Amino acid sequence: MTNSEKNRLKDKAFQVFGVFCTFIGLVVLAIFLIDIVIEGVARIDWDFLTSLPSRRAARAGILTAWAGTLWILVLSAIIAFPLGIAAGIYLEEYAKKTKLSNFLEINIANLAGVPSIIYGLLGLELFVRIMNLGGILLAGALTLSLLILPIVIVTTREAIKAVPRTIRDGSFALGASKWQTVWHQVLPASFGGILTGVILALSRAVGEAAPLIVIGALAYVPFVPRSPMDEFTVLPIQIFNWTSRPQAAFLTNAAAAIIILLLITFLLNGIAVYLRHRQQKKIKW
Amino acid sequence: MPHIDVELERLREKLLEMWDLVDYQLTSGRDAMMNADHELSQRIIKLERKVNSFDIKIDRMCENFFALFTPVAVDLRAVLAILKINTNLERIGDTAEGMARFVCKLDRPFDPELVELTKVLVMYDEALAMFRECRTAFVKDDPKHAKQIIKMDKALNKIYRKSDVVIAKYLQANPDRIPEGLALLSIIKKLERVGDQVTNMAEEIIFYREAKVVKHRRKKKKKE
Amino acid sequence: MTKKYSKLEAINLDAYYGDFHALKGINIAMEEKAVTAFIGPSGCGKSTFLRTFNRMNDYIDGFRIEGQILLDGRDIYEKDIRVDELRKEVGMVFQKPNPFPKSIYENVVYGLKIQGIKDKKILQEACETSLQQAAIWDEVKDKLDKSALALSGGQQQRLCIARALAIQPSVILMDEPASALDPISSAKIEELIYDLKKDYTIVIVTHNMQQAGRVSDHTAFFYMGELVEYAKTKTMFTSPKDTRTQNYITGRFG
Amino acid sequence: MRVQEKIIEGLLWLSAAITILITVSIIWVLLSESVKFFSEVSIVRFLTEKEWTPLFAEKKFGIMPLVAGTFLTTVIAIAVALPIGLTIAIYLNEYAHARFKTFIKPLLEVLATIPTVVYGFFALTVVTPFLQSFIPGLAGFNALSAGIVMGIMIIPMISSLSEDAISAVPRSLREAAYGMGSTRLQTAFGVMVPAASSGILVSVILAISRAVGETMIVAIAAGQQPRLTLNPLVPIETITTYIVQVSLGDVPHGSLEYRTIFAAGMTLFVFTFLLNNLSFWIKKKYQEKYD
Repeated sequence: MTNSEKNRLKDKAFQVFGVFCTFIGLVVLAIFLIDIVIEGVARIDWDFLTSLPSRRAARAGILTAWAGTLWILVLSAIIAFPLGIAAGIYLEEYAKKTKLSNFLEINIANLAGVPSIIYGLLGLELFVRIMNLGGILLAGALTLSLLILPIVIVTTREAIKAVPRTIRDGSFALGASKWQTVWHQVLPASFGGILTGVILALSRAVGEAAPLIVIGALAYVPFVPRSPMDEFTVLPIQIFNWTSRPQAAFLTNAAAAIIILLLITFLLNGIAVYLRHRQQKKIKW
Repeated sequence: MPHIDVELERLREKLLEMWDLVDYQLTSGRDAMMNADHELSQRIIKLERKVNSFDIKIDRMCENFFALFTPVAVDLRAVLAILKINTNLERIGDTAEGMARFVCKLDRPFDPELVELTKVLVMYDEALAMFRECRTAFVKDDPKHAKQIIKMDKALNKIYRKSDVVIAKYLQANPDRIPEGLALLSIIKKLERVGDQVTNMAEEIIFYREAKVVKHRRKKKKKE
Repeated sequence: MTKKYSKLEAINLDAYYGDFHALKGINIAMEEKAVTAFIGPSGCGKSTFLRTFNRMNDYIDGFRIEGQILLDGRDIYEKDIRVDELRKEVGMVFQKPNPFPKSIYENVVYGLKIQGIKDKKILQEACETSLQQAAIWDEVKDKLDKSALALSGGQQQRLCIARALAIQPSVILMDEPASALDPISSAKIEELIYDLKKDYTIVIVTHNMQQAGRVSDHTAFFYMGELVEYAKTKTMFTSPKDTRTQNYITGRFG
Repeated sequence: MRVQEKIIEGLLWLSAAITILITVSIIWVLLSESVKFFSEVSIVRFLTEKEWTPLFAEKKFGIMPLVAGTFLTTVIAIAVALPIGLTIAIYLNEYAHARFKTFIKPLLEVLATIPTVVYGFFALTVVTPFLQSFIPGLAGFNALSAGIVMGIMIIPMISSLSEDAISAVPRSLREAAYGMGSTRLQTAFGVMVPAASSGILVSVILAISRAVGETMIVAIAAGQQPRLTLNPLVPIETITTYIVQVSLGDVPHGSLEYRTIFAAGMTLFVFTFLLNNLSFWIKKKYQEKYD
């Protein structure tokens, strides 16, 4: 065999290996999803969705968990988005290239890399102890807001950056002020992109358990939260709790809850992908 | 109307103004000749200055047009044609002036017999007709019309070719009238020139409308 | 001959981007209701200069000017001049058509809306008038509520001109308005400029010498941040005084 | 109107400035509690003791077992994710059709969007039993399966960042390699990967940082027994797991046990902070190289 034939063989071999690697993750994922569905889907029924938690696996439901997740979603959205979008606008449209803005950028990149559990510690000390809120919804939402804030800022900036300079020039040239330009032109034009990022951030928040555990969200909450000042649990914590129990019946419960959690996550991601796709189709600069 | 057409129209109008001026020179030249009208001749001579200023003005306008509009295709040919017609018009103006100067030297009108013999009036009228038809062809952008004008030149040439023999014969009979006869001969020569120049102008109109070069073609045919 | 009224004037104007000296001691006076063209090689400062007239350079970090720019005799860089008011007086059209991703109608009335005008009737009238002025009314009158992005490039640019006209400026700055368009659309824009000069003072930057020749009354040639020559376009294109101008307009630039 | 503009700009600035406040708060919270912790437990003990038993009667405060646990799971995760992720990046860049690429990339991203608690469940209920079938000594909770699953989770992180880095290599380089008769494989490993090495390094560092901070997978599947070992088959405990473990219990505020989680958090924060900034630094240098 000549050298060149050997090389070509190696090339082919790597190609096969490439396909293998590309699909291994997906195959594992598929196996896992199938396993979960087989294990959990039979457990899902109306009672499971509308029952309070219980010490007995067969009677336990996820009502409080998904209600808590919903509360957390809405509250974090209300807190994080105005802040994150405003910060993104400032950094992209207003900030001059100074040391301070440079520092702000590095800082945000750093925040995005801080492990979620550290945010938990921050929330524990800041909201639970110092502001004396206790392990309530508001404290959880505030903590998760801080967690997703860097994501919202970064995606907002990306979306705003995609709006061409010429649109701003056009607006300024008609006598619009900076804010008028941002409000009437830049934001509407980048709205789809911002929304996409915002939803992706939310889907991240939905899956978080660690920071909420740290701030003291309880696994066993026997009532549906009625206000932000109530104690709460969320789906990931419920899943974690059930997974840590030795009885097999609770694992089934966990699998069933995971199906619901994945549905929510995939739904959010699906919306984001759809929005991004539509945005790309709609506006070609 | 597109800007370039507006400018082109202005150029054409200017050329037509000049055309009218030269037309006046030619037409009055005939009367002046027939009546040996010195006063009218003087006026024709004076008009030459005006024609020259038109010539310069139109040259300048064409130059600007080239510089500012960088014309192509039909526009390019139009301006080229205008530029050349302008030159020819100026020369016809010169010719009219020249004829007027001969008239100035006459102390009485030409001998009617001589006029009759040389057919100078016929020639003059034919030249005038050509000149006016050419204007019409230009105004109407009509190349067919222009081709007919080129044919009209033949009649002029015919009269011109015979004229020296006719005048020589006449002068032999009337030796006392030699200056008069020579003046007429010069005028006939000049009229022949007018015919040639109008022919050139007609050729420019054909070139402008049809992008065909017709000048120098007849000569080739002759050679064959 | 009486001296015509100077709408725009620059007096000893110097401009800098940081350390870079972009414009050097420019003096120029531009006639009212006429078209003045700025020509010159890339980077000669002509666009920078154009953008000083509506202070579009204000947002560029490190940009500063010395000297004066007068609009109707008033220095537009004075402290009490409001930039938004200035830009209502001095409209601008850009190189690439830049319609907002909104409806045609919204594009045209945008300038008025941000001034706080809400009366539907006024807006609609202004919309029709300016679209007619920009010679695009017949093409778009049936689809005013359609997205402006659906228009062709040439239509978009005329829409942008209509948008600039809607706020009733007296000066229109055009930064290579036809360079991104096909020849037919480009010709339409030129015709439009020719028509508009009856009512507006127009300053146009162009890379296209023929275009400068066709549309402008006066031409200014810039080179390396200097105003080399400023004259009637006819004069400049038939007998330029400076050899640099000669070389540039004949395409023999070394 | 001008005043209004100024107010708006001020508000926007404030929103951006809040991010600095967050960083300051994080550092302040971690520091203030850690300082109290270190006033009772010397930093030398913290770094050198070989056991971590703050919740026992006989308390020992050596962070090393937790660090070892974190290190172990991270190494396993990277050992899984780096070869696979890098191969995917190369394959997508050099071999795959553009249409396949646009189809497969979002699918791979799905791996990153699944909540980590779900991965933990997966590790505990699927991967561990599967591994036990041919590794007899494998405990029910172990670093191996947690590490492998974590590795699967960070595959898209490495593959997409590396792919960006590889596709940022100028075309001319690749064409030069092909021009000399290289195969795709030779081009990839001989030219593209070395040229994109800093970008790939950045992706690996960020992946490590992510793995170090990962909580729920290890909390569910790796156990809660701090031990100073590199054996992947036995239960261990990571820094993050410890924090979760304490949070789940009922530790009174202000006690030494309460402060241990901040000391552990501080350690974690320092690690990830250093890793992140290392990656930013490399990225910045790398960008300057190609601009």
